Amino acid sequence: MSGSRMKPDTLRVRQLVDVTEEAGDMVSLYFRDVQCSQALPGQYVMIWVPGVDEVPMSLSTIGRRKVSSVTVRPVGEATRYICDLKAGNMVGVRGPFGNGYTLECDLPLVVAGGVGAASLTPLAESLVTRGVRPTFVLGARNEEQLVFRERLKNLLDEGLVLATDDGSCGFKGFASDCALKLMDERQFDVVYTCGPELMMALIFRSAEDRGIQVQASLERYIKCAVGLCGSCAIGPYRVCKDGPVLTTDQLKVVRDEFGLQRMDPSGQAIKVDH
Amino acid sequence: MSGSRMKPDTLRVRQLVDVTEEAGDMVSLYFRDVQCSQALPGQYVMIWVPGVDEVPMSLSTIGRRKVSSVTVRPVGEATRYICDLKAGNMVGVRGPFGNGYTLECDLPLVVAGGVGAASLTPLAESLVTRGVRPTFVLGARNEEQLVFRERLKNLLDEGLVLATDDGSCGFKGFASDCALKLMDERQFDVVYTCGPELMMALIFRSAEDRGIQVQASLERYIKCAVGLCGSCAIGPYRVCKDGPVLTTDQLKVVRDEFGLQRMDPSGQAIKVDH
Amino acid sequence: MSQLSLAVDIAGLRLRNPTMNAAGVLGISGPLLKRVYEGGAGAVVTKSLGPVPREGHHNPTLVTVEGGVLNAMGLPNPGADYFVDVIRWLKGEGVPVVASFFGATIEEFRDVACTLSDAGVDALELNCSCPNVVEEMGMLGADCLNTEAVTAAVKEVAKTPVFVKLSPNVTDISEIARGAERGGADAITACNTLIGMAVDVDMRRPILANTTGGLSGPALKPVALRCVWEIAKTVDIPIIGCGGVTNWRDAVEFLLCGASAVEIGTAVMERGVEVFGMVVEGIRSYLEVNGFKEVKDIVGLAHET
Amino acid sequence: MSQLSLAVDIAGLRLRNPTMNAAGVLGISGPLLKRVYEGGAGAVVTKSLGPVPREGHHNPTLVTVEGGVLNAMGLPNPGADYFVDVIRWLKGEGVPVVASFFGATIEEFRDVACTLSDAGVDALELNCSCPNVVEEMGMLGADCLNTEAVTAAVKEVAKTPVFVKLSPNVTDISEIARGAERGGADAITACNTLIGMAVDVDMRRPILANTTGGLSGPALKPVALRCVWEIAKTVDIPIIGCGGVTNWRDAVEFLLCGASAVEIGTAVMERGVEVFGMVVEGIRSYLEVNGFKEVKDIVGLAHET
Ligand SMILES: Cc1cc2nc3c(=O)[nH]c(=O)nc-3n(C[C@H](O)[C@H](O)[C@H](O)COP(=O)(O)OP(=O)(O)OC[C@H]3O[C@@H](n4cnc5c(N)ncnc54)[C@H](O)[C@@H]3O)c2cc1C
Ligand SMILES: Cc1cc2nc3c(=O)[nH]c(=O)nc-3n(C[C@H](O)[C@H](O)[C@H](O)COP(=O)(O)OP(=O)(O)OC[C@H]3O[C@@H](n4cnc5c(N)ncnc54)[C@H](O)[C@@H]3O)c2cc1C
Ligand SMILES: Cc1cc2nc3c(=O)[nH]c(=O)nc-3n(C[C@H](O)[C@H](O)[C@H](O)COP(=O)(O)O)c2cc1C
Ligand SMILES: Cc1cc2nc3c(=O)[nH]c(=O)nc-3n(C[C@H](O)[C@H](O)[C@H](O)COP(=O)(O)O)c2cc1C
Ligand code: FES
Ligand code: FES
Repeated sequence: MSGSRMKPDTLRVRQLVDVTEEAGDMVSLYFRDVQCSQALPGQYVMIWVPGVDEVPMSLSTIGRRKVSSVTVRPVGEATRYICDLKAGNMVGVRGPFGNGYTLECDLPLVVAGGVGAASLTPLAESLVTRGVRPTFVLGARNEEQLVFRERLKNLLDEGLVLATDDGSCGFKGFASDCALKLMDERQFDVVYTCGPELMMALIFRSAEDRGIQVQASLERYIKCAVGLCGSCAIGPYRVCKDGPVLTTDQLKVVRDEFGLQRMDPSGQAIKVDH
Repeated sequence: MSGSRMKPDTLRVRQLVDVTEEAGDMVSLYFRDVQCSQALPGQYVMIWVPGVDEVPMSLSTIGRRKVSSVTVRPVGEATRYICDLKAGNMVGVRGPFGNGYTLECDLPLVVAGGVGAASLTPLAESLVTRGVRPTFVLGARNEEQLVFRERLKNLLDEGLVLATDDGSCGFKGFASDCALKLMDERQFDVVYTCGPELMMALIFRSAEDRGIQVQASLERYIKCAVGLCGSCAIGPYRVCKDGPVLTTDQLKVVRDEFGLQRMDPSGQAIKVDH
Repeated sequence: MSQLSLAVDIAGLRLRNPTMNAAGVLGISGPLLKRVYEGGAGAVVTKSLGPVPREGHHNPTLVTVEGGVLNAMGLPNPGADYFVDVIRWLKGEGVPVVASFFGATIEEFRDVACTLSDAGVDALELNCSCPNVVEEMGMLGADCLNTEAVTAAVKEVAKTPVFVKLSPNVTDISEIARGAERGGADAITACNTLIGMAVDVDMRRPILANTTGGLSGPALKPVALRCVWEIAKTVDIPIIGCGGVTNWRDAVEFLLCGASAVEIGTAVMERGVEVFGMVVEGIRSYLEVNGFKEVKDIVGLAHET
Repeated sequence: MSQLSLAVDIAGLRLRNPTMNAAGVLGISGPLLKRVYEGGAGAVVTKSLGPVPREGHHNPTLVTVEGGVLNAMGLPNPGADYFVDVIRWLKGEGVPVVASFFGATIEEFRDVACTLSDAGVDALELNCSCPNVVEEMGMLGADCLNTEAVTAAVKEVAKTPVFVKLSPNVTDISEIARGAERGGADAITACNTLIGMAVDVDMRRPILANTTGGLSGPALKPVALRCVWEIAKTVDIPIIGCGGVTNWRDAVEFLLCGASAVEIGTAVMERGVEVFGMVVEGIRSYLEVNGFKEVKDIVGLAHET
């Protein structure tokens, strides 16, 4: 059934041991899985819901010897279906896939927009374990949408900076604006970011100007997840395998696409609009 | 090319690093092979000579970190062809296959008839390494046919008992007669034997009468060598996989066949005549 | 222990569980077949038997490849007449016997079937799909008209259910299955091996003496599952799945695709004759855990989604 | 370094070495194809392009199985017209491009071939063998008359060599290869994937959204080698081997069986785009060690024994 010798790319079916509601209609699904317990922060899995779809989801908990989770924002058919699942239901899991974030840094800034916090929270936990306390900007439209607020508060205390577009809580404005302000105040050496691509593109350009290294977790259309089909291409990189985390050097290479265009499922370029 | 991770049943091609003539027209072929270096005494390999045949051969040297060998008696097309090979030539090797001899014993008697010494010599070496000095009856038609005589003399000194049918050297008579005599003189607990089946059957019955355990290495027609095709069956056992070494309990089960009948390549029973 | 039953009924043949050895695996010897039964199989299948003894191809007759083995045994067998005694002995030992058989002509198929049927076998498995003797004997199974004709001829003389074993090396296996059904087949066995070959780069030549051979084992499983799936959509007679079954999961996959039983061959290499008992026990716990009462309950279930 | 050359000539198309990516693997993106070339391939092959954009099948579109993967992408592609710019860009970057393409009718095949040929590709690869869209588009490749007709139609408009890629899911692949040759094919690519499927016992249903998919990777290799072997015995045009090539040994096996070059797909999963360079270097040392001067010297050598 399980078996730790199983390769991560082998599909297995896992029962949901817990399903919890998060801020802003998001839902976390917990399941036991040896491969996920060995994942790196920033890696993702493919979640299969039979008859519906199979979609990429970052690991929002990497449960060493415990349960792991994904946290899902309902935006379409598959994600809405997944958000309705209950403990006891089963999902298919492939992965973990992709590269994950690189943990080397001294004074890191983390910038999460919306569900982007899913992959950045395990990152923050790993950094803390290594003795590095990141500054973590958790951005959302409004206070209700601030996901993992308690978990991050407990972990980072003062290091957590909240930002809401409407100012209902913390910094008033986009997470990227908040990040720019912080970058001017302190000498961060790395910015980790995950969230809307337009936000990440802004952060990348600002960090580039300041000579700060960026690690940004990207989204592209994932089909195979194992680096074969090419559907997730951004420039010469495959988001599913070379990514999802691209570094400054790679982002420079894909400057003409990042924040601007992506491929639709047929391989035609379309505009990036969020 | 080589690779110690390779499973033993994978075919690989090996160059002969040395080819030496043995007593009685027999020839030893030496080659380097990780899998064979890890073999147990009594295991065999399948030697492939393209365009000719693939035949089972016991390992006559198990070269821990060194070369291994098989020792071939020319009796038909394939074995004659193999005996004409030179150093530098290549052969295919599958294996080691089969169970090998069990080494547990206190006062062992070893009885080799002809090329049967091939599998019994590494056994004697292993026994000596474990601190047990076997009595080793090396039988042959005449003095010229006594294979591995020097190697065994160096190893066992007084423990080596020679027997020739014509009395040209040592005990005059069949190796089995010599073995019977020794069994009456000393309290052996195990008899290991390999050689003509009629000889082994005789030894089995005598040892059985005396309550001595037997381990006999059998020959049957080997095709697949991995326990699938059934061509090597003797009773409910597959010589290629459950054997080639059968123990007293198993020999009792196949009493009606051992020394009496075997299957030809089509699966029809024929008489055992040597 | 619950009220759970592992017994299956295949075209009237009732077996204690849904596993058998694949034809040609251990089936050339009575005592080995008895061992297969004692190892847990529901019935045993003989080596494919022909009208006369055959020695088969020269060695090498088998080579392992990634995910499976290639074999070109060349249908060695002692002949149907010779095997009558073996069958009678097995029946005397209480072992249900399926006799696999072949011929070069429709007449030969019928004669051999007659011999084996009279010997008292529980079922016949018509092998019109051995890839290793095609040139010699013609590939009867490649064509649905041939399959229908040979099946009908055999059915005329058979006193037991007739399984027709199909080759996956065809453009449309369901069409051939339909031919077998029209000919009166009681069940379909799907499938035989895929034709493949292996070459050695040092010797620079094919490894098998016969050049090509049949691919079996896990590498074959996806194709075999698809064959069972397609045939299940096409015919109404039961199907026996075969190809790469190594553990209970594989077996359950075949059942879910529409097989009523499975045959296991190559897995004997790694897992021994105990594989039958292990697969059966795995099926038992699967049924138990998922609340099914008998094997039949899960046959074809994957089609219902 | 000796006088050794790795260059090959396939129907007049000269490549720096005998490796390409398999169609559909990374071929939907220009920059990824350039990376394949930089990774060491002799030429690159595009995703199979059709007359209009296609999104392909729903996910799951790929699942790993023992010895390989099953995929049912469903031929997603942005359409031939859209890809013209990508091809021009690749050509501008100095990358030799083979355009894989398909259609639902002979007219569509011809039109797409015309578009791509005009875009300046170095060769066309006619895909009449995708197993994942059969019901939708008909299985043109399953029949040698169809293959001949579609090849002839494409040849009428093509200004470059035309490779015809064949399916292994047929009763007699050499017959189809002969059809392609009669139709004027300049080379044969053998082969596409085997149709298979995977089922999950917990969900009790097929895993791929399309139910069945194409089996590729090491599990396919013995069958693909056999296809190349049989085709080499049948036709006089060059063959491009494809199916399970993971390392240089696999590549050399295909060459020995009669392929003039190889395509590599699934191996990219485990070995990355560097696989092309690694295979090429392996072929180089093989030639060197064994005293051959060029790739051509070993093409088909296993037939000569
Ligand atoms: C590496 C990676 C990690 C992700 N992590 C998370 C996460 O932790 N939490 C979360 O809520 N979302 C995450 N996503 C986004 C998530 O995969 C999509 O929201 C989801 O696929 C939408 O599916 P749908 O059917 O509900 O929406 P649809 O209505 O089908 O589409 C909505 C949007 O999702 C995109 N989408 C649909 N299918 C895919 C696919 N197979 N691959 C990529 N994008 C797709 C569409 O392009 C569209 O932009 C991640 C995406 C990637 C690539
Ligand atoms: C486990 C085992 C270990 C062996 N070890 C040795 C050894 O160390 N040295 C040695 O010289 N011989 C050994 N043999 C015997 C050797 O395999 C045969 O002598 C050889 O196969 C004969 O081949 P041939 O073509 O020269 O003779 P053939 O003329 O073909 O036959 C001569 C005899 O060899 C038998 N034989 C032929 N092919 C096979 C086969 N595939 N499997 C079994 N028997 C066969 C025939 O039945 C016949 O009795 C061993 C056999 C077995 C089963
Ligand atoms: C060594 C060997 C011999 C075989 N002989 C036969 C045979 O005589 N008749 C037959 O119908 N199939 C024969 N087969 C095919 C098997 O019955 C079976 O169809 C195939 O091996 C797939 O099942 P598996 O993957 O479980 O081995 C043979 C297979 C092997 C490996
Ligand atoms: C993800 C994927 C997509 C594929 N798409 C195509 C395609 O569009 N056209 C085509 O002719 N073959 C396609 N194939 C088949 C491959 O080109 C190739 O024939 C097959 O995978 C066997 O080679 P391999 O074992 O090296 O992967 C695809 C294969 C894979 C794995
Ligand atoms: S999703 Fe297929 S290559 Fe990335
Ligand atoms: S030789 Fe095939 S089972 Fe022993």
